[in-house]
Amino acid sequence: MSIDIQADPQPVINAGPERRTTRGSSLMWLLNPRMTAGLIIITIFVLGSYVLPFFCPVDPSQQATYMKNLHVSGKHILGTTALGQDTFWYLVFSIRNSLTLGILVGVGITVISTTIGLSAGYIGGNFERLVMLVVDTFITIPLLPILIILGALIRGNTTFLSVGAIIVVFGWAWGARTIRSMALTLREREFINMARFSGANTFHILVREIFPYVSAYMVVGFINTILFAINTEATLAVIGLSKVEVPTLGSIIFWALNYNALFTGNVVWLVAPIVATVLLFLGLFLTSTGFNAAFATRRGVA
Amino acid sequence: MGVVQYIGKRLAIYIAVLFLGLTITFFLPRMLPTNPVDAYIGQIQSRAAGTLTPEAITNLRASLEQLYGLKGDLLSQYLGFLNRVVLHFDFGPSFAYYPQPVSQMILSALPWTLTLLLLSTFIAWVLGNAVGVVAGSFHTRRAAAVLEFVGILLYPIPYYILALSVILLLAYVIPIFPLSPTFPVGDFSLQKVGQILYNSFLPALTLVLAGFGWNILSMKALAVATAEEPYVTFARLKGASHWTRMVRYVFRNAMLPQVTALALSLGTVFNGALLTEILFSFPGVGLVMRTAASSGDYNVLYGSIALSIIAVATAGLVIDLIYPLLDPRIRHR
Amino acid sequence: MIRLKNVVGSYRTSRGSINAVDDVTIDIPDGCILGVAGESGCGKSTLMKLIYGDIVPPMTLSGGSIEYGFTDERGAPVTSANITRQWFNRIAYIPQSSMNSLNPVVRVGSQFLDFPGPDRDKRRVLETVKAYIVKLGLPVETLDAYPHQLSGGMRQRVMIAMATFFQPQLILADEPTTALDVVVQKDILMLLMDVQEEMQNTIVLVSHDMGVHYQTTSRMLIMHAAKAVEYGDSESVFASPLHPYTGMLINSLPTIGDDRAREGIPGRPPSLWQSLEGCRFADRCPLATARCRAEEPAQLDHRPGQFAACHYAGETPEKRGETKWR
Amino acid sequence: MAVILRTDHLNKVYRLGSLARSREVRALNDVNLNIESDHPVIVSVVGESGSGKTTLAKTLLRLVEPTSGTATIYDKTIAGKGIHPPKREFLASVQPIFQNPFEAFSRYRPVDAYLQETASRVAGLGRDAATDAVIKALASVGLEYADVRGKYSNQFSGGELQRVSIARALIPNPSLIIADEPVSMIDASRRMIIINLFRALKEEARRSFLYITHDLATAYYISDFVAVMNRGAVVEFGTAREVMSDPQHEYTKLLLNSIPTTRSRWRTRPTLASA
Repeated sequence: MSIDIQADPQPVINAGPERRTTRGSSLMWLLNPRMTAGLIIITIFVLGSYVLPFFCPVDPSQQATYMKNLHVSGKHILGTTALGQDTFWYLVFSIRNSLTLGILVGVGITVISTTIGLSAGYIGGNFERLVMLVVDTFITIPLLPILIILGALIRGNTTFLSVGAIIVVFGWAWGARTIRSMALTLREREFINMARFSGANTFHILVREIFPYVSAYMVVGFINTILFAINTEATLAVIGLSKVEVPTLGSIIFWALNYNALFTGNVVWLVAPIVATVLLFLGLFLTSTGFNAAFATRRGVA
Repeated sequence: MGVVQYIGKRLAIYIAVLFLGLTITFFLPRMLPTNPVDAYIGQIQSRAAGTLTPEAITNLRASLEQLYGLKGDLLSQYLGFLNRVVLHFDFGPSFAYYPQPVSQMILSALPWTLTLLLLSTFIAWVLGNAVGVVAGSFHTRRAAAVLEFVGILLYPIPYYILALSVILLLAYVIPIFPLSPTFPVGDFSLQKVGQILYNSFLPALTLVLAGFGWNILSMKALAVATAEEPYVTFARLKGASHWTRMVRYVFRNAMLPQVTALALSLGTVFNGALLTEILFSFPGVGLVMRTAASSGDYNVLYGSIALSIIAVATAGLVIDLIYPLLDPRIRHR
Repeated sequence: MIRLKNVVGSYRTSRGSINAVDDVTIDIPDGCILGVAGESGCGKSTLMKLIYGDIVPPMTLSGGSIEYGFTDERGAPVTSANITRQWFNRIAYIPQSSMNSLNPVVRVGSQFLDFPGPDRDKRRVLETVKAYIVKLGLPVETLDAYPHQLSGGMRQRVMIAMATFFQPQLILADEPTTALDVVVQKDILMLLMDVQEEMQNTIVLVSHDMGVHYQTTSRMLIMHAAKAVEYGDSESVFASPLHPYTGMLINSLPTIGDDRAREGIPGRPPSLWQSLEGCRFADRCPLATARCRAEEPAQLDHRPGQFAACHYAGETPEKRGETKWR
Repeated sequence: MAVILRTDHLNKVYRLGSLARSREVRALNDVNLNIESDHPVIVSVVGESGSGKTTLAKTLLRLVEPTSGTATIYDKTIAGKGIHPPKREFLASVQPIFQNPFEAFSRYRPVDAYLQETASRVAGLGRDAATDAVIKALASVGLEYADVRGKYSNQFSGGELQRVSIARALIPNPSLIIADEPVSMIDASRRMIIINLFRALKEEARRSFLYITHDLATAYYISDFVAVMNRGAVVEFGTAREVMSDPQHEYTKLLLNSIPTTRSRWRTRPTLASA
């Protein structure tokens, strides 16, 4: 933002007191169409998958509860699986478990990547170089082969949560990289020097000066990490290397594929989780890009 | 930064990434509570219904440890591992296909993976960026919003969902392509090539779609930002045509970060390719890994990981080395 | 002669519409360097866009007309409607930041070729370009270089070469030397004056630096809050300004060797969003009277070819109490 | 007489590139300045971009460590290899004013937070005394505390915000205030408000200023002493009047000759009375 010299393409620059916006507590500015659509989808999914299970009559993963491969009916909204489970209830639990995993992993990764990224970017020097080398390695090496070998080794002896832990171990690098590059540019900004000459120490600068600029990205990063985590677990589950006994968006597809849902004509078993996944991912993605766009517009970037 | 420094720095990172990647591959599985030898012995035990004598087990364990390079302390194991992988490209024999060497198995699967991956990545990159730059250059028009929506719809969808949707649509609802593809092996003939192409269409389409969405979105954002640059404004004020501005000004500049991004996202792209291979039974490295994982063929798994890391890191290196040819600011300094 | 008649340039925003250039009427004689001065936000850059014909939303030419006084290839008069076809042909533009106005990944030479010229043979054009840039004091190798390999001064020379290559009748330069150091600035301004003297075309030069105007221009337009407040021969505008704002602008910064105290101009131009009555400078003017606040002054020629929009412009300097701002 | 500012063989060499092909840029080339006075003074450092004037400012602010040499401000050595003056003491004696006031405050914090912090952390005042100091500092630059309190940087004009920035620098009563191009981002018609404020603060608040600028005319207007820098070296130093009216060094002459003044023309311009 410059005050002088620059040409005056927007005469608003010199407009008087009207330009002075006051900081309201209203968050309405965030609600662009994308974000609104995304939030609506997410709300439906979250409410549906966390509230509905209280009304579920049986354990949906229990096999042979009902007749196998029943068609869609009033009693079984999405029919039943080849294992005699109600597809609808199984799907509801799957969404809930996947979301829970995503949120837990998202929190873990956001905390780790923010801490590492901020400190690397701000402290700099050899510490930064070393951290970045590790980050670049984690970004460059393909994750799936490693997950496959880990999955093959721990299959059967694992809990659902340890799958999440593994995803955290391999998922923090992208966020750390982004936050570090933000911290790197912020470090050169004049207000950091201003804070230093106002007596602030490194901790104050990280928390009060740099963090607010990074926090908007953290929201975006958090949502993207949920996507990443759900996707990764599901990917492992689809090829049978996660804890497939736990209903998730991946394991439901694993069972459907394993029992040849397409050949037996139980298409709903396969299509329902696909539609649910696409909608959920679209909702999360719309929210994160919508949030990003809203923030950029507000800062006058876009 | 001159070209020499640029290349030197990039090579140093390459070596460091390879080293770190291989080290992680080595240590991670060893930090787990189970190890392949126990797992395998357990498997044999249960097959033999517990009739194995302790001596037989000890013998078996010793030979297995020899086979997997698990002899000695961690450090000598590690040095042995690096020595075999880096200097001899040797991962020992496969267990399931004993005594076929792992390196041979992987190397015969590699051309399949590389062809599928390179071709689909290239197509996705070119198509996605072309659509992205058009959407970005005309971002005020309605048609551009439609193009971007395609990107938004495609981008967040996981590979496995794309693969299954493609199968559902093009092999089940409209059965033009095979539900369970088969890939002929052995000598090549014209008919076989045709069959391979036919069967490879759906996996390739999956990968193209996945890369397409990402490229549209990121190119569109870059193109919009680039179009705001003073040099594009000046080109417009010079009277340069729409086409000249879009191609020579916006695309030429916005392409550079896209190339860098491609190098960075290769790992993800590779993951997708492996998964797609598994879902389509495409005879590449992915399928080899899947088979090895279910039969507990750990040498093959280690080998595939090491090879994957080398392949992806090398591809990234190649892209980064091409980069100075595209950006004169690095080439001429 | 370029005639601007009651030109109004507005921006349409979600908050409504404002006139960034409001009712400007001037005749620009052929073959002069016209300086445009005023504080940021006074409308000088918008005026340049209007003259150049770079009228894109949210900006519009919402009133008045611009006659260019020259004709296109087919002999039809050029107007705001078809001026864009004359870009870098009859009319050219030199931007402020030469640093960012050249494509960083394309050689300088080929950037001379990507606008439509009368000659389609690129090789022949390039030969002419070579001869031309040498004449402007640039080495031939400049054409093979990428922009980042040139110094700021060389880049701005390249911009001038590009803008003057087709011998346009009108050149618009928007703060062409703001980003440069004084020594290079002098070089560039001298070059611009040389080129103008040789081609005898018209240059409109926007600058916030009254010194630059004094050194280069033959006519001056002073703008304040979207209005043209004074217009006349530079000699006369600098020697005896008619509008108090002009005088204050000239004297707002110190000069070496002159020890009088300087105050700058108090206050700020009024916001264009509010409805404005009377003289827009009244709140900042040491001479303002009740009449100034109530009645908008008209543009009146007080000397031949020099007008000012001030109720008291006709009075003698002593009577107006000019010492108050000089 | 007190030493207001002294630099002894101050050098700063930046190394660009790496081992393979390195290039050295001498941003400061043996800078020796010695300014002694009993009264507060305004010293201007003038030069073009790349002259090293900003590096000099950064070195004196300890934002850049010199390659060799030392710098002394009011009899205390504050910069040099391995020299670490106590942080609080240093901040209380040297304070900066930055070029772009909008860059100098975080968009997410009210500007008075920086003033409060300076008063409590640097000047070491208690809560109420700190607020008093902020009010007093703002008053000395012509601003009311009530108009500043709780506001964010985008709610000010450039000139106002630069005055807030100056008020902050005044709070710990520093011996020297270093202002790096403090008016270059402010509209030409209002620059003198800030420039005159420096002069008034020198007289009334008895602060010394180091004014870094490319603008020789304002340097002439407010300075007691002027140092002209070119390619990292001080090529001419003296009182403002001496340097500007009787330049000795060729470079100073070139600079002075290149300024577009409104007093005499480089060459005659055709008038249009004939046209």
